[in-house]
Amino acid sequence: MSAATGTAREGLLASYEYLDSTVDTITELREKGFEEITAFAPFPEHHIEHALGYHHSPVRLFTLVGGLTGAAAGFAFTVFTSMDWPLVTGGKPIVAIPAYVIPAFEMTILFGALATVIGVLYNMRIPDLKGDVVYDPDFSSGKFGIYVTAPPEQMGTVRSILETHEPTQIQTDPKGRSHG
Amino acid sequence: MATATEKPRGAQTHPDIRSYGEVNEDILQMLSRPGKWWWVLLGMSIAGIGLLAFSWGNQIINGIGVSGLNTPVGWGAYITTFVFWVGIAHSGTLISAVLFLFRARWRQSIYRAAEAMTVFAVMTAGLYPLIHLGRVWHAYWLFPYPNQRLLWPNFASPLVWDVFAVTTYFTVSSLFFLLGLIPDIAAARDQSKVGTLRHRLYKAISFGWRGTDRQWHHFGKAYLYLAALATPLVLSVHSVVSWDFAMSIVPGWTTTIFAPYFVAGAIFSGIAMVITILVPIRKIFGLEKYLTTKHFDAMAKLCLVTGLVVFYAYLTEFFMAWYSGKPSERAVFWNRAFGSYWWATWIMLTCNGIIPIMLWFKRVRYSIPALFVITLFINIGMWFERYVIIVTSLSHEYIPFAWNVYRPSLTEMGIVIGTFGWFFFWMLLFIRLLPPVALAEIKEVLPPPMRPKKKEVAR
Amino acid sequence: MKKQLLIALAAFAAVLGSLAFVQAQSNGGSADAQAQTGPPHVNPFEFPHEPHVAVNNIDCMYCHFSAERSKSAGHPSMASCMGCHAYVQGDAQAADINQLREFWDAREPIAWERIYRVADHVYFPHMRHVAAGVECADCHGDVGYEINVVERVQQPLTMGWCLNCHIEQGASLDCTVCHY
Amino acid sequence: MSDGMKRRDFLKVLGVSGAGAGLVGCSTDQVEKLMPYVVPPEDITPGVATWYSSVCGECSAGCGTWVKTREGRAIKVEGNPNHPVSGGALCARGHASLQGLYNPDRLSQPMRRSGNGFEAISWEEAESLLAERVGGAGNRMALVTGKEGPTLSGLLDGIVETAGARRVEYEPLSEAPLREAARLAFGRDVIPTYRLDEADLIVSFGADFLETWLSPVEYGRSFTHAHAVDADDNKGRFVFLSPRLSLTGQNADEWVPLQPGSEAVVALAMANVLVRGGADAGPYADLLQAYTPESAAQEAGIPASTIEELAVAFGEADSLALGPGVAAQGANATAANLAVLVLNAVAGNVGSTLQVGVENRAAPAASHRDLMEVVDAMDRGGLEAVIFYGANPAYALPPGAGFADALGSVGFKVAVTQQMDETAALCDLVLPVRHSLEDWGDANPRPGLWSIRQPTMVPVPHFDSRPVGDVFLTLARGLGQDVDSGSFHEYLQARWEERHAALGSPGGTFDEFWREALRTGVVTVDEETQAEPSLQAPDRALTFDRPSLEGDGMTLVVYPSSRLGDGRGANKPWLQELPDPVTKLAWHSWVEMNPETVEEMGLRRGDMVRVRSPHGEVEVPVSPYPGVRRDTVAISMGAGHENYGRYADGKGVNPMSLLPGTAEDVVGSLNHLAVRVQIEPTGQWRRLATIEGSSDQYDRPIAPAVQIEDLRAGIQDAERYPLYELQGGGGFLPVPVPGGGAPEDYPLAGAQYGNYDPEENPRWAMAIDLDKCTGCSACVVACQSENNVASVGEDQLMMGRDLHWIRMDRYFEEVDATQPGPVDVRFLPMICQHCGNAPCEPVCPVYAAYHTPDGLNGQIYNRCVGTRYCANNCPYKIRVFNWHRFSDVPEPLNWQYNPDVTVRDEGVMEKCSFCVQRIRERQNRATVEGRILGADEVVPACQQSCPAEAIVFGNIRDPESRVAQVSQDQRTYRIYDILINTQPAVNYLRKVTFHPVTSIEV
Repeated sequence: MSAATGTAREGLLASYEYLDSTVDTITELREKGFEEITAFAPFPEHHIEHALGYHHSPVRLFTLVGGLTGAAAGFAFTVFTSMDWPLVTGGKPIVAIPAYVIPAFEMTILFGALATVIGVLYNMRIPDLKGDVVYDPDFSSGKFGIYVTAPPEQMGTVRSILETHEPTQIQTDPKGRSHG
Repeated sequence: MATATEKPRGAQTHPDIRSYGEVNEDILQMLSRPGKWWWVLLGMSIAGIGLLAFSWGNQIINGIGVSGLNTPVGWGAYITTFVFWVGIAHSGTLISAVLFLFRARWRQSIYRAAEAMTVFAVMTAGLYPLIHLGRVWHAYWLFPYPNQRLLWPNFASPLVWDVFAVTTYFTVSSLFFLLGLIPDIAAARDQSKVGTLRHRLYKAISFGWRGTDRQWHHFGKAYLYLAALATPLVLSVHSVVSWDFAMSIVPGWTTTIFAPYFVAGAIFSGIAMVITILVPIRKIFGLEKYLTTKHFDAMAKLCLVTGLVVFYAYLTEFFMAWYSGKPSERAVFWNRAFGSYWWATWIMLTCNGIIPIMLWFKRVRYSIPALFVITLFINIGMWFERYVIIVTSLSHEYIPFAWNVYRPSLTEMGIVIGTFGWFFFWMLLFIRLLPPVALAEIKEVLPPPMRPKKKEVAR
Repeated sequence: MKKQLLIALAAFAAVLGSLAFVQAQSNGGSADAQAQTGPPHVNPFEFPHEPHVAVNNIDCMYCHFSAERSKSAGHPSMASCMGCHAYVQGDAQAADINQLREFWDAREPIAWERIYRVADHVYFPHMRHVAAGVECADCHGDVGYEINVVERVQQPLTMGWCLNCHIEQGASLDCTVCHY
Repeated sequence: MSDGMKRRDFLKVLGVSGAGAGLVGCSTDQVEKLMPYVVPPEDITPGVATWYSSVCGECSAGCGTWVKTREGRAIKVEGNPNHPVSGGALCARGHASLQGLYNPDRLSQPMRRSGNGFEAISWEEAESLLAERVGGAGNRMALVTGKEGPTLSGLLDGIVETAGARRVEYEPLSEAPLREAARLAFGRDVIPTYRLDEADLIVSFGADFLETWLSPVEYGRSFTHAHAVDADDNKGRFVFLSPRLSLTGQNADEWVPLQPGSEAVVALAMANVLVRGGADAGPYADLLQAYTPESAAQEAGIPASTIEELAVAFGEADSLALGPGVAAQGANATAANLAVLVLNAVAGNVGSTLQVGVENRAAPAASHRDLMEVVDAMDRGGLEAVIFYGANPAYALPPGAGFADALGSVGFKVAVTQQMDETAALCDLVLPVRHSLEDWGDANPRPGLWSIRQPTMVPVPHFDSRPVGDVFLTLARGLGQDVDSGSFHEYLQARWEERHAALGSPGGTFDEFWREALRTGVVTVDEETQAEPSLQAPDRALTFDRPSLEGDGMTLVVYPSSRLGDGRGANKPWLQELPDPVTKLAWHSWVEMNPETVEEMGLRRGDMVRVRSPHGEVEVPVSPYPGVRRDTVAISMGAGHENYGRYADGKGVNPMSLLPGTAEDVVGSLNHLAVRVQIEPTGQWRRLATIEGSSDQYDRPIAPAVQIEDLRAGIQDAERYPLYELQGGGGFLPVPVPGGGAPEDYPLAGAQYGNYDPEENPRWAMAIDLDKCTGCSACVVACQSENNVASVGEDQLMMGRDLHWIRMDRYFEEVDATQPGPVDVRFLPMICQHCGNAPCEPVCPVYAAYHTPDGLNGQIYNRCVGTRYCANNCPYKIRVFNWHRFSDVPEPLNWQYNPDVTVRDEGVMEKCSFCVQRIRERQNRATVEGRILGADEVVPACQQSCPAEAIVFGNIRDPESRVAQVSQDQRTYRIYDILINTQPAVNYLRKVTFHPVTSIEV
């Protein structure tokens, strides 16, 4: 999503009260070619996601690989351990596959879930405990926000677009870092 | 975009909430200074933990013989309470995962508390496999770890399945719970005073969440996948627990209906426990806006459905025992109904079969006090259900000469009561430290704030 | 996308690695299998094996006579000692031999520190091992040549240690061979 | 063999310190000491058991034993197979003699009275005190002893002879009436020889010959030979006539529940029927005229036809009548014994099944009346000193006898004893003596049969005891008697040297003879046999009629306990905890009442009632028992000690306190049948210490039986437990399994998994013949002894936590106390079935329960974490759990532990192992000796001990093995085999009955 030219960028953070204002702002910014946009919302809002053009999340790949690893490991582990020292119990075969389905199933779920969590944290770029990014605490309460970075020469355009939609507040970020 | 005539989103579920900010205000005020009663309850819970520690310590020092268990009845109150807590643990994941997948509208307000209950109930249940061991100091042998003896656990044993199922369930439900909490902890962070202990705590465990589009996008997907994983898990865990019994050859245990029957029972007891816990929370914290009678109605309906499944299973068991003509099977069920443990059986049938019938009536479902009382009975009845299944079957098996009865000892009662203290200890800490109602998800079902019409005209 | 796939593969590799570790551990013996260093020696004097075994070529079974016909290898009686030492006056350790005679005259047994002991729930029949051709030195070290005063050598007397030999020699791996 | 030196050497025993250790842990921080022998005993190899032959001293039967010692400790007592009495078997009390040896309540030093208590003194002081006070008493002295071995008896008689005093040889369970009856009937002062094995019809008038009567182990064996079904499907009949069905009675085919005390008239009436049929009654013909079946029937409360039919059968068959037993001993005891002997004589049994041809020279045991004369003398102040050894009158006599008061007027009372008892507690001087397993002695159980008892170990060092013979030798010397020997050991040898010479030096020189006698444990001497006598007229008048009883209410039957005997076994936890074979209760007393009476009185099982006789009262719980008449109640002897040690005191009640203490008319034995009692509810209830859940098998195929006609017709294949298999085209067909448990059946269909290496490994299996098993429970204690099975105590037993590896299940199929008829009690020794398809194994999370390659169901204690899932899933409920650390027993009880079996710690499951330590021992031995292990070479403790020879063990895969052959029997079945497909390795052989049995699909 990067159309950046040059290295020096500045950023602007606008807070909005209304969802439709936010969506309209994003749409307008993208129409004008500004792609370095980060939107803030107090809850997952798919209008915003649509406006930003999201499709799939790679987290599902983590889930799949984790789950398959768990299944394979579950069967491999149970089979390996029972063959390591063969002891008969209750007239069952040494390698009692039907019984091992259950541990293998549980390991499928466990590995899948762990991989999903690792995947989502990685994709969300958290933990991120740097406290010095521009942010408005009201985002977690009820406000929406848009953060745009652009080369300094385009900042005027950006600011005017943001102001068109009646932000409650605009903060300037001279460093223009990405929110990840 | 909404029009004036269109009913706003969420109006059906939470008609009284006016704005997003109000949600944060209402919920996060619960995390402020606790009242006197909270401290009293916390004290009682800690006393319960003390009782647990004392009773368990006594058992470890003097041997498992301080329980009332004996030769035919090798499992009693401990495994009963284990199954009870595992059952309780099922509603949380059910509400958060299964209802999430089914897009049930009424889950948002209750799922956080239910999930917390799940995690703490598994923590409580997880104590019991340890408590019931004759040599708890060797409990680690149940886990597969490399050792110089070259020994592994027996993966064909339902108890090892249990170890896997319960630890997996605990891990996954904790992850699910903690992941869902991240945005709400961030909200708590944003509202707490900078520099306070709470702020630093929330800052640390919110992992730097800011609610960006990217975070919400992956979060939503991950949540969906976790829910998809948790759904079969929740069914498997109580199935595995039921197989602790069903895999055996004990008459009264070895039946194929156990897995679905136990899962239904788990949901039944779990929902009942959610209601039992939410009723006082709602009252104390004034959460009527969030936990509306509609929510309780929905839960009561679920309770009714699962209760009917469970009751049907009870009757099926008796019918099958009669129809099979197997003497040992018939004797167990005759003994259940009319033998040494008739009282336990009739408590079970009354509490789980008869009393929930009242939930057919809308007036009952909409009456919070009535629900509270009924669910209390269901909780009691579900404990006795497990007691009946475990104890009556073991006491009356194949060899009549070896029949015997079992009575729980004081130590067992101490441990059972003590684990309630343990559970409520965590519950109480939870409602004071973490947002007990999901902030973000409530907002999802509220009507989003739109520009006033005049502005639109002006534009 | 590729990066996520790599991570998932790494997770799978970690699982396989841990299985390999398990296998390695089971053959090697882990930390709890190390020989314990016992408490300080408390014997009235140290029995020197070297002059008996290496110098005078006395067979092990001469003193530990029951090793080939009993579970217990036995411990020589005072009378066995005096059978020779009534006449043999060692030069190097005359003081010790005098001490031995004092005990004998007082009809007191010498309380030797016990070096080798398997747990109470383990039954180790010496006779089977002697009959199978296991040399004393295989377990007890080269007593008399490299070891003068007996000490715990080479082996931790743990189950894994027993098993390694049983696996190598193709001896029974049934639990009730040793535990009953 | 000088004692002094060797004793010290023995003490320095290798590895004693390890005896009590268990599963507690592996690592220790203490330095463990290795104690070498100073001089090694030549017959001991460390780690290898040494066996000594001995004689059991627990009752007067005189069973020859082998005592197993390890590193100088006696650890197990087994029957001596060479011995004609024990025949290799032993009863529960015999096994428990070890707990007498190692009893923690044995006295540790001599004691002298000091105020109300005792003070310890040295042996020197004690002996000088003894010599001074007893010597000073002169002929104003009495010696009260039990029935002792012949040589010790001779020494004791010598002492009283020197002093001109009196000796009473007192046994509470007196044989005097039988002996006197034999004298009256045949002119021979003998205990007759009963050849049960020769009889086809055994009629017992209440003689409990499988429990306490004369020689239970010997009779147990010969009863089996007579009664168990043989290869030709023949089986002897056994009829029991008694108001109460004892364990012996439970083995009967028919029960005639007659009025207490009417045994004599019924026996005479039977003889009358035979005489009417032409039999010769000699001088009794006139007497018999008066006893018609009709009058006897009236007296006994049974139909006359029963008497007549039984008499006819008795006349026709090779029959034998025994009895009456101690429990039926009333005022007509001698007459009743005489009546039974007359019946035998009239039926022509004398010389065949009943032999009186051998004169028994041993003096008769004195009776109650003799002892009462001593008590009277004490009371009158006629005695200066009295010595007690082997007798405990303060406990055994009814309080009405006034023993304690009378003893108070004796100047000096001495108790020579191993442990404190009620009598010793009243004495002035208490001298601790050796246990029979530590002491020299001999026994002469019957004419021509002698055994010499040697010490099997050095005296247990915890107790400063002396040989009892030495104590009396010292006394004899003190009294001025000229005794040649310094110790009793020498004295014994000297007497035997004389006897050896008198017999004409059998077996070479005396030294050779002596060594051989000690080695084999048996000395047989040809006694001169006289012709079997015919009946002679009694030389005194006798009353045969039912004795009149004091008081009113229910008739009280006081019977000797098969566990505790007359009370001597009461301080042994094995015996206290052994469930009574009849009621399955342990540790406490109970009163047996007919269930209908119980119901009528509005009582429940466990209700405490006050049993009140004119002479006393006791409070006991009610145990409803269908095997007792409705007008009768029964209480067991042996319990209710007050001063007998930690395991005995306060456990149960002593029914003697209900008896008047009256003596029988002829020989003066104590009347056990003397009172009627009132039963008064107290309103209290107690939980009974029992292992019994239900005595009804609810038509389940657990202990099925077959009527003998059906057996002869052949049990059909369909009833012989086929396995069914799903067919490819649908439906089920039986799997072809020719014999139940035949070697070629293994692995059974459906069990193709779970076999490691079917060709090479043995498949250990057992066969238990339920037609032979008498339920005596000797195996239960033998197993405890062999396998270190702990006792749990009364409280734990009440909770249902017994640890026995063998549970002697007992089901009442047919017991009717209202009329004569068939009786059917099924005994089932329930042990681990070592299932091929064991439900316990797969549920164990840690492989502590698993299947061994040789077919055992292994239980690895040190791996067990105690989930108890295996026990839950065991359909036979034979897995037992260590709820506490029961193995922690007081010193030196732990010396008994078998070093070859792990002592189990708390929290561990255990169960029958098929004596795997014996299997491994034999395998080790065979391998070292370079040979193949024999199929029948391994004998587990239960099989070894079984007097009925009901148990066979071996490798069932070997067609030559006995177990394989026995298992071919058509009576074979396996419990619940096809119902739950467990494939057990224990094959039971059905009991065979004479009456029709309900057929249960097995």
